[in-house]
Amino acid sequence: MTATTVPVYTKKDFQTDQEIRWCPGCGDYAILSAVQSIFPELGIPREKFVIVSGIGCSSRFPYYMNTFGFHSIHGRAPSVATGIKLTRPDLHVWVATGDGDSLSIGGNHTIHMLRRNVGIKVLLFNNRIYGLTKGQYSPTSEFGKKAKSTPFGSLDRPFDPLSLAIGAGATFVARSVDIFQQHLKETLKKAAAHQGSAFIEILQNCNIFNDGAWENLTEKDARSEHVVQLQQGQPLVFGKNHEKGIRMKGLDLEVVTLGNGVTEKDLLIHDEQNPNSAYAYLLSQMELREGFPAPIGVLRAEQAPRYEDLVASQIQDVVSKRGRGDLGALLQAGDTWVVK
Amino acid sequence: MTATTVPVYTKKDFQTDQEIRWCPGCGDYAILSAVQSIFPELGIPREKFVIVSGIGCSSRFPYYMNTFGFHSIHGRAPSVATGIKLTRPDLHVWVATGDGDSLSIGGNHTIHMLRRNVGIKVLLFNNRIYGLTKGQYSPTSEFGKKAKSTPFGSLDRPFDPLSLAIGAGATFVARSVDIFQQHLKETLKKAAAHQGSAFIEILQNCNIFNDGAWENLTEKDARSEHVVQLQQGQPLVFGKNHEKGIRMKGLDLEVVTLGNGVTEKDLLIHDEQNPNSAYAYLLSQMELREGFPAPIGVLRAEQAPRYEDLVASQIQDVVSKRGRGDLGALLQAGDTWVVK
Amino acid sequence: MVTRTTDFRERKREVIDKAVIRFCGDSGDGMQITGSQFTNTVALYGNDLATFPDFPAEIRAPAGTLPGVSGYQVHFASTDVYTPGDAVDALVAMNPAALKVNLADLKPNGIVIVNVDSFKETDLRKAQMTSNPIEDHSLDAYRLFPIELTKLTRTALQELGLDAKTMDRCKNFFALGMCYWLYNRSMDATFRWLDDKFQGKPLLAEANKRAMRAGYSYCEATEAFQVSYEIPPARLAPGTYRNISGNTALALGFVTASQKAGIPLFLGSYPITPASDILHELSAFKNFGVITFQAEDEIAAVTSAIGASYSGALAITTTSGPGMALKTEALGLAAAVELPLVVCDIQRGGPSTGLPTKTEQADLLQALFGRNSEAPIPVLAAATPGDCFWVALEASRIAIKYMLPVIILSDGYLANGAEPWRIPALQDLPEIPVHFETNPDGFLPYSRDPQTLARPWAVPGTPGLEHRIGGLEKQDLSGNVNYEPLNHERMVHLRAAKVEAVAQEIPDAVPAGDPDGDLLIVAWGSTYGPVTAALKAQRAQGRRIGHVHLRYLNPLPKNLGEVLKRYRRILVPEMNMGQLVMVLRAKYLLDAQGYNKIQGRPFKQAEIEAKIEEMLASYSEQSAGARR
Amino acid sequence: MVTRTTDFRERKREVIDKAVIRFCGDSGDGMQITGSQFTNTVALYGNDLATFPDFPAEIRAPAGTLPGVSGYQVHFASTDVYTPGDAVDALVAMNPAALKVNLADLKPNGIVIVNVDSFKETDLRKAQMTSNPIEDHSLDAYRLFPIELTKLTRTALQELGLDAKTMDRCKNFFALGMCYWLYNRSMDATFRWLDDKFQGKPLLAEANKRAMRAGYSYCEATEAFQVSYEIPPARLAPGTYRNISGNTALALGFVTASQKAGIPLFLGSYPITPASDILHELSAFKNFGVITFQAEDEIAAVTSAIGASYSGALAITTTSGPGMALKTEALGLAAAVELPLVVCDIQRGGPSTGLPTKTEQADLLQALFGRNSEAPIPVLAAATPGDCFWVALEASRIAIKYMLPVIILSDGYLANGAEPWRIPALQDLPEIPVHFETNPDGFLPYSRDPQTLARPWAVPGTPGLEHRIGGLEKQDLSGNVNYEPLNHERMVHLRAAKVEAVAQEIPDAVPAGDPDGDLLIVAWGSTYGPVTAALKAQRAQGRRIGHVHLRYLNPLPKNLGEVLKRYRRILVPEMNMGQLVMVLRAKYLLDAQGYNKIQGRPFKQAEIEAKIEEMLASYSEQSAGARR
Ligand SMILES: Cc1ncc(C[n+]2csc(CCOP(=O)(O)OP(=O)(O)O)c2C)c(N)n1
Ligand SMILES: Cc1ncc(C[n+]2csc(CCOP(=O)(O)OP(=O)(O)O)c2C)c(N)n1
Ligand code: SF4
Ligand code: SF4
Ligand SMILES: [Mg+2]
Ligand SMILES: [Mg+2]
Repeated sequence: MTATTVPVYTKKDFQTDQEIRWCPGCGDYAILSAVQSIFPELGIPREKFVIVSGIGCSSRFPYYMNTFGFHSIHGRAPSVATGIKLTRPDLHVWVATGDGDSLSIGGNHTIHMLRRNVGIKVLLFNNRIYGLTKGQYSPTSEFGKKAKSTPFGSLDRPFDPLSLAIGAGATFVARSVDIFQQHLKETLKKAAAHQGSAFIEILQNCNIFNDGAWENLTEKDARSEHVVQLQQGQPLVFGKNHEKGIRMKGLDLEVVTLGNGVTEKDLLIHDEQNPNSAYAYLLSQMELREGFPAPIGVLRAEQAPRYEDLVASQIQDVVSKRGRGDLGALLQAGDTWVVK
Repeated sequence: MTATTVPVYTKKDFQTDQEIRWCPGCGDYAILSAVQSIFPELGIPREKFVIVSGIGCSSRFPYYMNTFGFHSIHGRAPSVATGIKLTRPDLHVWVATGDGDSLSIGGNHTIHMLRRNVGIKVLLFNNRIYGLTKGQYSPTSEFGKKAKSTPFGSLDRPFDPLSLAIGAGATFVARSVDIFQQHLKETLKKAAAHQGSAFIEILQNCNIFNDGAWENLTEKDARSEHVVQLQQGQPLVFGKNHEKGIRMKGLDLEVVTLGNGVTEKDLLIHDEQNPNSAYAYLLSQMELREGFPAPIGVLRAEQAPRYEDLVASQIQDVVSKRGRGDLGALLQAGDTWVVK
Repeated sequence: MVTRTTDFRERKREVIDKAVIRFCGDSGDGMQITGSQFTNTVALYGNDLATFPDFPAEIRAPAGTLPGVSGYQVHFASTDVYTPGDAVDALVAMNPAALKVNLADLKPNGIVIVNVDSFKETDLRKAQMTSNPIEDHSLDAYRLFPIELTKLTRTALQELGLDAKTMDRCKNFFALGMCYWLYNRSMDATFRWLDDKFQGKPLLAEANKRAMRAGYSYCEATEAFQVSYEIPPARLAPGTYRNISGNTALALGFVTASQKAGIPLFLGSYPITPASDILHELSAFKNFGVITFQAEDEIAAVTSAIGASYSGALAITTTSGPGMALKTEALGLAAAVELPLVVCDIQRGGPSTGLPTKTEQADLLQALFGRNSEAPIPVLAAATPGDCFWVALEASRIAIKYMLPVIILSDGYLANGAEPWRIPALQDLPEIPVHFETNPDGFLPYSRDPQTLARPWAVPGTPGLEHRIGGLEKQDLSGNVNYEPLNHERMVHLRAAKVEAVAQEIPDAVPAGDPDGDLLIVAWGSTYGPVTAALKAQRAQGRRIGHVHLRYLNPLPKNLGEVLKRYRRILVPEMNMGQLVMVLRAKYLLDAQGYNKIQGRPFKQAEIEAKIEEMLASYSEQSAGARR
Repeated sequence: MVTRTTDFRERKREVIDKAVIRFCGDSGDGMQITGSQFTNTVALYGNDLATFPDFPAEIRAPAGTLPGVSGYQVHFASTDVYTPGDAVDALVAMNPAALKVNLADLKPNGIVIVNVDSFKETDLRKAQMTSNPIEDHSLDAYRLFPIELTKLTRTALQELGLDAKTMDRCKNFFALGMCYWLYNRSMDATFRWLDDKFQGKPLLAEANKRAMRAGYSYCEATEAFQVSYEIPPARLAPGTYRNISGNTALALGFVTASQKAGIPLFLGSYPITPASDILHELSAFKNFGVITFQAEDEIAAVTSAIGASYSGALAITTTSGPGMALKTEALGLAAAVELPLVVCDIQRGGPSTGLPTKTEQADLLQALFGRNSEAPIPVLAAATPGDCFWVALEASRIAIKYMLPVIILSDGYLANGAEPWRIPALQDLPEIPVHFETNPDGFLPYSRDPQTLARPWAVPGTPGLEHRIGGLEKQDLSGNVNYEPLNHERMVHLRAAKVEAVAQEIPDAVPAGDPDGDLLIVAWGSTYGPVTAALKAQRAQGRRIGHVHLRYLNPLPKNLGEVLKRYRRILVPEMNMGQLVMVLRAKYLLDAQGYNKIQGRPFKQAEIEAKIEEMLASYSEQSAGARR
């Protein structure tokens, strides 16, 4: 793709004339804005983008993107997207989905897409609630959640979406936050650059049914204490004054305070390309434990062939070995006889 | 449950009069035999067992167990079993399923059952093939598999069932092999003793459509080199003469030869109760790498409340707080008026 | 029937027999709450009533836009009420979009109250209006009351120290207060509700109360209205009443069924509009031992329910069309293993995701035939919100007695619509006997009760009854897997005969209206209201017509064919493209005619009446033609 | 028609016009291979034929048991063949279980070849037999040939140094050799097949060849049979022929459609009996650019196909009943977004998992109505294995031309059954024009072709055509989300009208047999064979009957109603409880009668004939009664 053939786009080129039907204050706006901001920078002709979604507030995303868009049915966006990719590997297919859409009804398609490494970018809007159906708990809601269908508190242990994706064999796993615009855009660009399936959990606020679900991580004061930003080749440092770090302790991790002989050199250096996915898994589990921060950024970025490329080249292989199929010969194949 | 009330059973008590419809030589026989052997030892009245299955060769299992049995539909055994458990937490519910049944069509129910920690024992017969439909590749088939639907080789990267289960939040994850009868029986007994969801991958040979899929691990000669048996509190040792071990290297593992200053003390000591699931994950990924053995035994056994118990006690809680529901009062609830 | 009196304030007070009021505004304006409060108040007063809430699929569509309009219509009367009303006597429109969307339904000379504060330039633009209807005389045909709702509300709440946004949120209660004045209603019930709702937030309760009182007083003081209305209580059958929506009635019906059966209720469900409220309601009834399981999808929902049923629970699953489509494979399993199960399909507009918040009746054929192979299942439909209670009970009873899955069809209109419901006395509720097999002697999992053809319910945990069931074809009696040709045929016939056996208990179809005549209307589900109203009106004009409303759609009442033959014509109005009519034509070979409306809205009484007249006219023409 | 001649070996050689042979044995005995080799050979010789493979659902049921019996029946003739034959002339039974299960179908005095070596005590016990039929005279009514198949095969292979198990695996080829002798057929084609099949394993090829030759020679030498048979070639239409099964024909049909349309073929599928072979076949055609995607379930299969169709592929999905049930929600989506898609449902016995390897026609109503709300879809059915090719082409053409999903119904019998198929010349294949929209000027995703009502196919990647589609109701023309009542009604009608528009191209129904008369048989799908055979036989007896075989089940041929009225009675035989008959009765208000067989097996010709006679008799009785 040469830069000269691609028009110069602005954010506006990716906006549609449709009224946006999200609640005022919804975190979805910020995600939409981030996507509309980075698409012009990718050097891809607009008509090559396809946004596929399931059903949910988040799944209305395609209507607001001036690209090709397919608002499919609940939970099935990964499969629709896989069909698109297998037919047209040249298209840039992004899936917009919610925690219910992709992890509840669509959980199976999500993990299968990830293991196959289909070249799809998945934006998982995680608001820990079913927004569109007005506030039932979701597979990412915290244990004990009081919601529409659980007036006495939910009893399900939530999924950790990052751990689940890693366990399923995802090659690219990242996380960002709706209101961390700069971080979100950078993360999206990294996802766009990744060859295979890119799974991006975006922590999103649903101010109507689950307001403040991520407050702990997003509030100005709490942020630096509760979030560690992963950067390739950099040590894991966090805290208001970058005074804390994470280092290995046996098989495990521990939080340490820098100083008193502890320096950045002692800390874990982030390597998103670590060939062993157990490393990314370890990071994904970190925040579940007292005192540890939640990681944001790219946990894992493994190079692996894209499914659609493998499919296409298998076809090319066979064609080059056997020649393009000849319909006449195909119909006549096997034992035949002639009746005069 | 007092031992005196439970009859003394023998293996025969768990056999049915139904002709077994598996191919001669199928690994399923060994699994059946192991289950029939250990059930009498569990001290559970026979009528309290329910075996639930989906569809597949493996899913015919219930017909051969003289317990309650439900051969449901493809992929849905975990959900049927969840309904049983929620209604009757006192029952002992085992799911018999195949790699296709539980990881392909039923993948979502499997991971949701695991995250909820429903007290179900899952016997996953992993033969890396669809047996009943005559030999298509499955989600656990190796990349490049030539099978009925992939004459030129499959292009899907397989799931690692153990990693997937761990990533989904499973509290008990184990693996055994059809022909390792003693090991299998012990593993099954451990699963039976576990409080919540127990996920047991059983490597099984389909001698008709995927003969020798596990040869590498099961052949007498290869076994000791390619398999490491996990034992609680014991170092990870393997090799024909127990001469090899596994130890930590930074965040990662390495295989070492004992001797020359390297002793068992340097090795990783297995702890299935490690609170951090990243440990079990690390083990589950081991065999994917050159030179590492495949772990068998219990990778993880975490104590956590069972879903059905939580559900039952939430009901009891509400009842004890509000009193047993009064139907008359319920119907009359809210604003009412009387017409004379 | 209008009687004029004069009130003590020297303003006219007309006694009328019915009124239709509609509250409409932005999704954020609280119209659903306003409407349901008004409903509650008129219900408590003793009017008969029907409601029609109508809201967008979005949680909050962009404020002020046409798709964001939410409405709630109440028809209340001193006489019997069957529909929410074809046209509106009084319209409360909180913004231009609401006015635009709803004005067409206002009667000539009807009352229209608008919030002038939201008719600014920008508001009009959002509603795609070029001129201000308050000023451009386009509302001259109505009695227009332009009120500064926002400003007046703020003034009323001045002292409470609230921010402007919070104050503005109370303006619907100002409007509600006005309407209470207009229809001479007490605000007490709403006061109570506010106290309850804002238990932890007394300031908000107070703000809304003040706004409502201010609205009431405004009318009292300003003489905004020269007339107010009184609608005396209706003469309903004696008893204790409450107001009930279809979804609440279903939830109560199932709890009741579980209590009468003496077995726990299990609901496996996945949220979907407009069925979710049943899940919400039942999840609150933990003290009745109700187990609610929010599953990961509809398939897990129905299969968990099958597992629960197998284990001895009254198992149900609730959904709407798209979810119903996902459950069909499992319903085949339920039919094959012959376990009781109740499936509620709260129909909505389709196909596919369609119109999630709109009503439709287009899942009948899916309910009857939407499974692989021959897997017949009884299908019942509720006629009114309150009827949902009885249908839930009856479906549960049939499922348990005959050991089979039963489908209940309701729809978005019944689900959210409300009506006064006479609360049954406990002793008037039907018994639901349950027999769990316990005797191992000669136990055969597929032996059958000679009358019902039900197989035994042999739940796990019962000593000596260990047995296996599954979705493969099974040998008669033993239940063992069996592929023999004649056994298969026998089992297919047995399963069908079992469903047919339900007909032995179905009450005969007894037409409302004339027992024979020129026209029979055959209908089902939520068309009950408009058809009943139309029948009454048309018979009052001397037409000889009857109405059979089918609660049982499979099997059909035994005498239905005979009833159909007593009329010259048969009309089948449905909110679909003609589904029941197809079944009737096939079964009885009669030229029943469909009348189909697929607009996401219920029929109007007038539409049914017009259709009746058209059919009778074409009939007379034809007969006349024949005579010529 | 039997002509007696004498062969050069001085044994009788009868020239007959047809024969039915059935190979049966244990699932492990290779009966499917034996049968298909025999089929291939008689086909190459030029006989017309039909086959009926019948095998257990288990991969290998326990050896020697009744459920483990596998059979393969071939009917071959010098005249037209329509069915695999009601009864069997020659039965090859490899063990007692096979004999027990199949004997009932053997004609009196028919040939029965049994492997005496497998009639030992234990074998008999496994087959639940108490005495040995070879000795107890229970076979006296037949021409019994007890052969030591195992021993003779071992002897023949002695020198090859194989183990006993491997030798025993060749005994089916010994039996095959015998049958080739019996019917005077050349072994050449099977020799070629063996060479090909055992390419890397020449020893195994040799072993099977020797076994077959030995069987042939055994007959030649031992004078086991006193007579052999010759069945001259059939007079088929001129052309090049091959033998084809329904699933292969579907696969070839879709590749052909893709080539004629000039767009890639995409198959999204999840394995299920009896549909899996389509996936297997198509996955081998990579050099035709075919993309086969084995999805994680049926829902992913159909939705991936929808994605592929959206992107410009000829997208198909293949399944059987239970999988079809899972696809219904997505089919609603396909109908709503109006994209081409072909769905093949290879029906099997149900309900639920049912009888996976047996045939049935009970998914018609599911295909027609098994979706939420109004989502009409054209439905086509194939009549014979070879017809599957043409139906695949036609369904693809319609899907693309009208931009909608199309369902193809086949069944287990067609899928596995085989018949000679005249290979079409390339120039005789229909064109399938494809137009991808490329012009952005005035582009509207839901504008329509005035004739077909198709919307434009605007695939992603096309500059200037960026647009959004989805499952919510959409505004006419623009495709934007729209919930307006009248727009919804309009869209429901447009989608229905588009399906109806297909009728403009459907050929008129032209009855086979008499163009009017006493009885019309209306049938669809795989009943074609027995109905055609029965019609011929009954007309030969002077009865005035016709037969309309419906390829298009939705919409129906325009003239069908008129055709139906030309006959006094209408009979609709179906392998279900009466599904098409319901549709016909509803639509045409005629008293069409169903004749239903639900045994997991096709109708026999005799069954249809008996039913015809019964209906005509009851008719004459009634008319007689009327005269009295
Ligand atoms: C088959 C089906 N089942 C259920 C629904 C109802 N439904 C629509 S969106 C949704 C959940 C949405 O949650 P999420 O994916 O988290 O999206 P959000 O609205 O929170 O962005 C559900 C249950 C549906 N549309 N289709
Ligand atoms: C809904 C549905 N789809 C597909 C099938 C066909 N089917 C039956 S078993 C099976 C796969 C079995 O594989 P696995 O679970 O690995 O079991 P195995 O036979 O190998 O033990 C499939 C695809 C079915 N019965 N139902
Ligand atoms: S309901 Fe929540 S997620 Fe949905 S649009 Fe509103 S704020 Fe956003
Ligand atoms: S096909 Fe394979 S898995 Fe199935 S019974 Fe035979 S050997 Fe076992
Ligand atoms: Mg969400
Ligand atoms: Mg398998």
